[in-house]
Amino acid sequence: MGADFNPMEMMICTASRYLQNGDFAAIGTGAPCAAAMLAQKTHAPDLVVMFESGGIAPILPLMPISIADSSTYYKGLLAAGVGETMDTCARGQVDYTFIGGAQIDRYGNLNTTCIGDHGNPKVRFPGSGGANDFGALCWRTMIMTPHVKDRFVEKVDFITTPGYLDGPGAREAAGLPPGTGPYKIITNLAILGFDEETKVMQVESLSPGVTLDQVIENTGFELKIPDQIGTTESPSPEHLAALREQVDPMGLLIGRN
Amino acid sequence: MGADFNPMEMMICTASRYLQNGDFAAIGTGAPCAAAMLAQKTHAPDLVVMFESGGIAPILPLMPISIADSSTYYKGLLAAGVGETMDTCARGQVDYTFIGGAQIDRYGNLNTTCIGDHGNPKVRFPGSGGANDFGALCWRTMIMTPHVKDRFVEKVDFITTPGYLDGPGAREAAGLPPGTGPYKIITNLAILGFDEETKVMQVESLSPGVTLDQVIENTGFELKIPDQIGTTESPSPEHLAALREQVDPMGLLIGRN
Amino acid sequence: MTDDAPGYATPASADGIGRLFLDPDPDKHRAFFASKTKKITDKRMSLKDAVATFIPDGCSIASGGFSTSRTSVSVMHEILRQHRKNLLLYATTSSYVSDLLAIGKCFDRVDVSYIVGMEARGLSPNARRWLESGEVEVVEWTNHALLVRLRAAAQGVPYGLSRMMLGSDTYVHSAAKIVDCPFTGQKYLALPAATIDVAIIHVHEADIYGNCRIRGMTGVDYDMSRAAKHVVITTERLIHNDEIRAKPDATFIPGYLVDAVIEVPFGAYPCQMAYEYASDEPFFFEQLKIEKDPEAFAAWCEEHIYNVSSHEEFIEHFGGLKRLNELRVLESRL
Amino acid sequence: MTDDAPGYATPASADGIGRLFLDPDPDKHRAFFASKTKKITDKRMSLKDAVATFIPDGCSIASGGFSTSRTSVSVMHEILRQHRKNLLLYATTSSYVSDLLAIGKCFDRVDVSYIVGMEARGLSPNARRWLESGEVEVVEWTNHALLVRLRAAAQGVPYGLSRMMLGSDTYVHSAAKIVDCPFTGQKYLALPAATIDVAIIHVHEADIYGNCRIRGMTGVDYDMSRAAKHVVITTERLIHNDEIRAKPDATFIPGYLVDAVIEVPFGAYPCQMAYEYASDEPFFFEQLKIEKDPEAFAAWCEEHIYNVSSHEEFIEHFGGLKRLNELRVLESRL
Repeated sequence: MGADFNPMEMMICTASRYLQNGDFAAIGTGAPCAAAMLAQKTHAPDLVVMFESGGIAPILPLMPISIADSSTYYKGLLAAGVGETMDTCARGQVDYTFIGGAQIDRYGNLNTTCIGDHGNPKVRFPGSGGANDFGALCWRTMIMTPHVKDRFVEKVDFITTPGYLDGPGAREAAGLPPGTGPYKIITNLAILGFDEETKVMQVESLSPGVTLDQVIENTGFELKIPDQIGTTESPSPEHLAALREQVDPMGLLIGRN
Repeated sequence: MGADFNPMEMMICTASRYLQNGDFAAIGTGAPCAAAMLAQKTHAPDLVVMFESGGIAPILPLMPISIADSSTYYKGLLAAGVGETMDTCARGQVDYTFIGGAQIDRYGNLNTTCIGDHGNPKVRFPGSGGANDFGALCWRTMIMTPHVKDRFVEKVDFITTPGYLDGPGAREAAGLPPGTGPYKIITNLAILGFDEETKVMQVESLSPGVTLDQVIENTGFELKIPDQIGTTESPSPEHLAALREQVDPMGLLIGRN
Repeated sequence: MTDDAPGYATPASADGIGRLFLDPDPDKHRAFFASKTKKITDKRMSLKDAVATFIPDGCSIASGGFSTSRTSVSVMHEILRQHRKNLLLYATTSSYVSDLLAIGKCFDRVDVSYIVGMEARGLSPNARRWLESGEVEVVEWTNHALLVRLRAAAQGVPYGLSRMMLGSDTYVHSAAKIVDCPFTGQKYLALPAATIDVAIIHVHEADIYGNCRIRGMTGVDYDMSRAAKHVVITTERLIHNDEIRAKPDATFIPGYLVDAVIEVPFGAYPCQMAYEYASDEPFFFEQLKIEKDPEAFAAWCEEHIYNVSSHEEFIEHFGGLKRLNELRVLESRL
Repeated sequence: MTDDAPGYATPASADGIGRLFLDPDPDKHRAFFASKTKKITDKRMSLKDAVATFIPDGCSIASGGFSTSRTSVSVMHEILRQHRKNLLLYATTSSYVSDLLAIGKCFDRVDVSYIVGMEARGLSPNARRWLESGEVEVVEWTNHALLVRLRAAAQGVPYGLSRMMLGSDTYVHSAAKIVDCPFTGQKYLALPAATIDVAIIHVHEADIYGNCRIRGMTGVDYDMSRAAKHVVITTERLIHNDEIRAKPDATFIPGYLVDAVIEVPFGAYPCQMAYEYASDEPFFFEQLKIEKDPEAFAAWCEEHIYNVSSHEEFIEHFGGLKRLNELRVLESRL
């Protein structure tokens, strides 16, 4: 099948399959937004999406450049503020969130704050924004990221948003709400999850045409490798068409078609 | 002057003189509302009044029957909720509040909850409503009440809203915001305040034609009697006319004219 | 402190002795919401079904609106007709709601800031009888305290702070606690989060999915709708979902919080509805007068509430359209 | 825990090590408001006077809107022109605000959740240089944490609760503390109240007394306006007080909180204004490109900010009315 779709298309279509009618998802701009919009245009027209600045349940007309653009509450059920959106997460009403990071470790801890010393950083990134809030308070944290070694690191320079911290029970011991945490990591190479017992990141399925060695080579720490590893479902023609024609017709994310 | 005005007219006009442009007052229905409305119609057109259910800065068209009626935000600057109004008090933005009670003691402690044992009351009154909130969080608590012995009691059956509790420093020790507390008590017989040192209720001025003995006779505890006691200023013709013609033309509070 | 001072023994640092009826643990709320569907579905149902489905005996309820404004009278009547018992009434200024539910002795526990009073109209003899019977467990709060408790639940935290109630018997008979601020060392009141089972709210406009708009004062309804496990909405009128979506910043309660939507025109009558109709003061005057005589009042309730099958029929008993039109004029002529 | 695990030494129960810049004691806030006038007066003034009067060197400021929406760009430019220094920037997602104020190195302390980023547009080289200089004291928070802090101040309490940040380095580098819930025994984060000196908010409509309306998303502006000692409003348009009073439930910020009102049409440009005009993306693309070269960028700032006398003149530099009309069309064609 090779050239039928590119890795970004694959990632967006894969992510969108997790989002169903009846789900509530806190998202940002970029690929997660494309995934949510694609779900709305195809299998989940009633998917409720939320943007932290206050937009809830828009019918996304186009991908916003900013999480506060009017499109984030276009034909929405609510245009309110950060209190409304974050409290909704805190009450346990939000099923999914999508966040990203410059670095991620085996426990799904994410860094979006800095490289180097916090007081005198080599690189300053934006910081948490709402990522830590979403990661702490939504049920399932989804991560979409390019799969490269300097992102999948042994130790993140700064835990902006906790994954499973240093292993089983650590989130709960820190006081985070039980039952939350990183759920799936969707990369160009694979879908990864977390081993239930050890909370260590594990390979769950490989993108079509990708080998396990490629995943291992591009990961800076030791992944758990289960006995059975599947192949990620390819995007359906319907999803690909909706993605290219309705979600990202300018090819801003998926490239020119 | 005797028959030029009745005791209720006197009380309302007296109370209204405390309310000036630039003041912010949390009020309820009845006489306090009449006082505020009278101030708006005469010397303080810009007086900001607030009703706990959410109305802020109405231009009062008539006296509301309920603290949630539309008149409580008629031509107001804000119609919001209890959070907005009470938070405004908590931030220290409200200068005056007017509350009442079935019983009051020498320290200005008020009972609006019950007579007899709380678990098995002889008489159940409504409870705090917003009175305790206002009394705790506004700067100056004003009390308008008929001056009768079974209201001015040695010990209230239940402290619904704290005055000075059991004396100097007690409010602060309990954790109430410093600088708050009962300020003036306006009765048909007198204006009473509180001795700065002991926080005991004291007579400050007598209504025209009223004697100190009358006040003492109608009070169920020992008042502080300063050396100098003035006579309360009589209502001005302007105030009386506005009260009778614009504030309470039906005579609901002040009786038929 | 003078020698003859009354000497109140205020246990300033002890916990309130009132019973904590509602579990303040946010994780219980979270677990409930994890399983509650957020599907966008048509939530219309009959008054009868809504009360039967969402308001069982023994549950905790709160009513929206404030005092005698925007009260969901039609639902209260249906609760009476279905003879609910052992409810916990979460009673911010709940003048007419407590008066009505006392008719059927529907509640036996109350988190209260204001009850048995009809404001300037005087006390309610009927509600007083029930509250003075010794059969109701009363825990004291204030309007702000009850709001802060709802707000904490709405925010997914176990308590909220304030400084009202400190030093008072209201505090002593509450279930609040005192905490020390870790930043300032000051004493603060910790008010336990109140996740109620059902919020019953009358609104101006709602769509079939439960998205609501309210006009005028909002009382404690914002936080109440977010703090409740279930929300039962009565609405003056249904509007199309397109209207809601055309103006998302006007939505007050989003539909994913709502379980039932019932269109009940004049649903607050005899209470007041902002910009729609005034309260029916002669009605209240009459009811409060009849309440003085328990037997006469029982007959009145039988005739006007228990033997009535709809809110429309109830209004017909008191003048119907003619009376409503008068109240509409009164409200519009402010 | 495996042997080769990274072994983060998270001090889970210790206090955050970041500096607490703002005094969380509500009594200070109360004392301030006791003396601040609530008189209803005409609060119009020039941009220049508003910045000179209410935003002195060293004060704490926060900007309304969110990211690149409803940003009060005209005030930021004036702060630059008046060469403010040593400000504390309270920075919820403050993409363009932090980029602008970094031009003049106006702030040297920041309570931050999101800075130096322009979202999908990439990082801001100019803001990065200032944040990586070692001259800015950075205390970490999250968007929700910064909201909860404003909310606590708005509610007159010394702290608010939540559970974000627990277990993270974001917490370690914050000034939050951990408390135990007296009801559930659970660990919670205590977020200190943030009473800021000045909130700078751009709105859709305001009257001369400072009563404001906002459309679309509200970000953290509700609590920010209530948490601030002073509020400086820029508005797309002035409306008559009669309009405000005709619809009191539409007021977002009441005038008694406001100190200055400045009518600045297109005052958010090049940022977006809901239902009015879209963001000017070619402008941002160009600016971020120029920022890579510090010297070229300094010249750009000189030409387009420092040597400009009004927001209108600034807009003229980038296409004036023609460009604005394009952005209005873009916004209306969603």
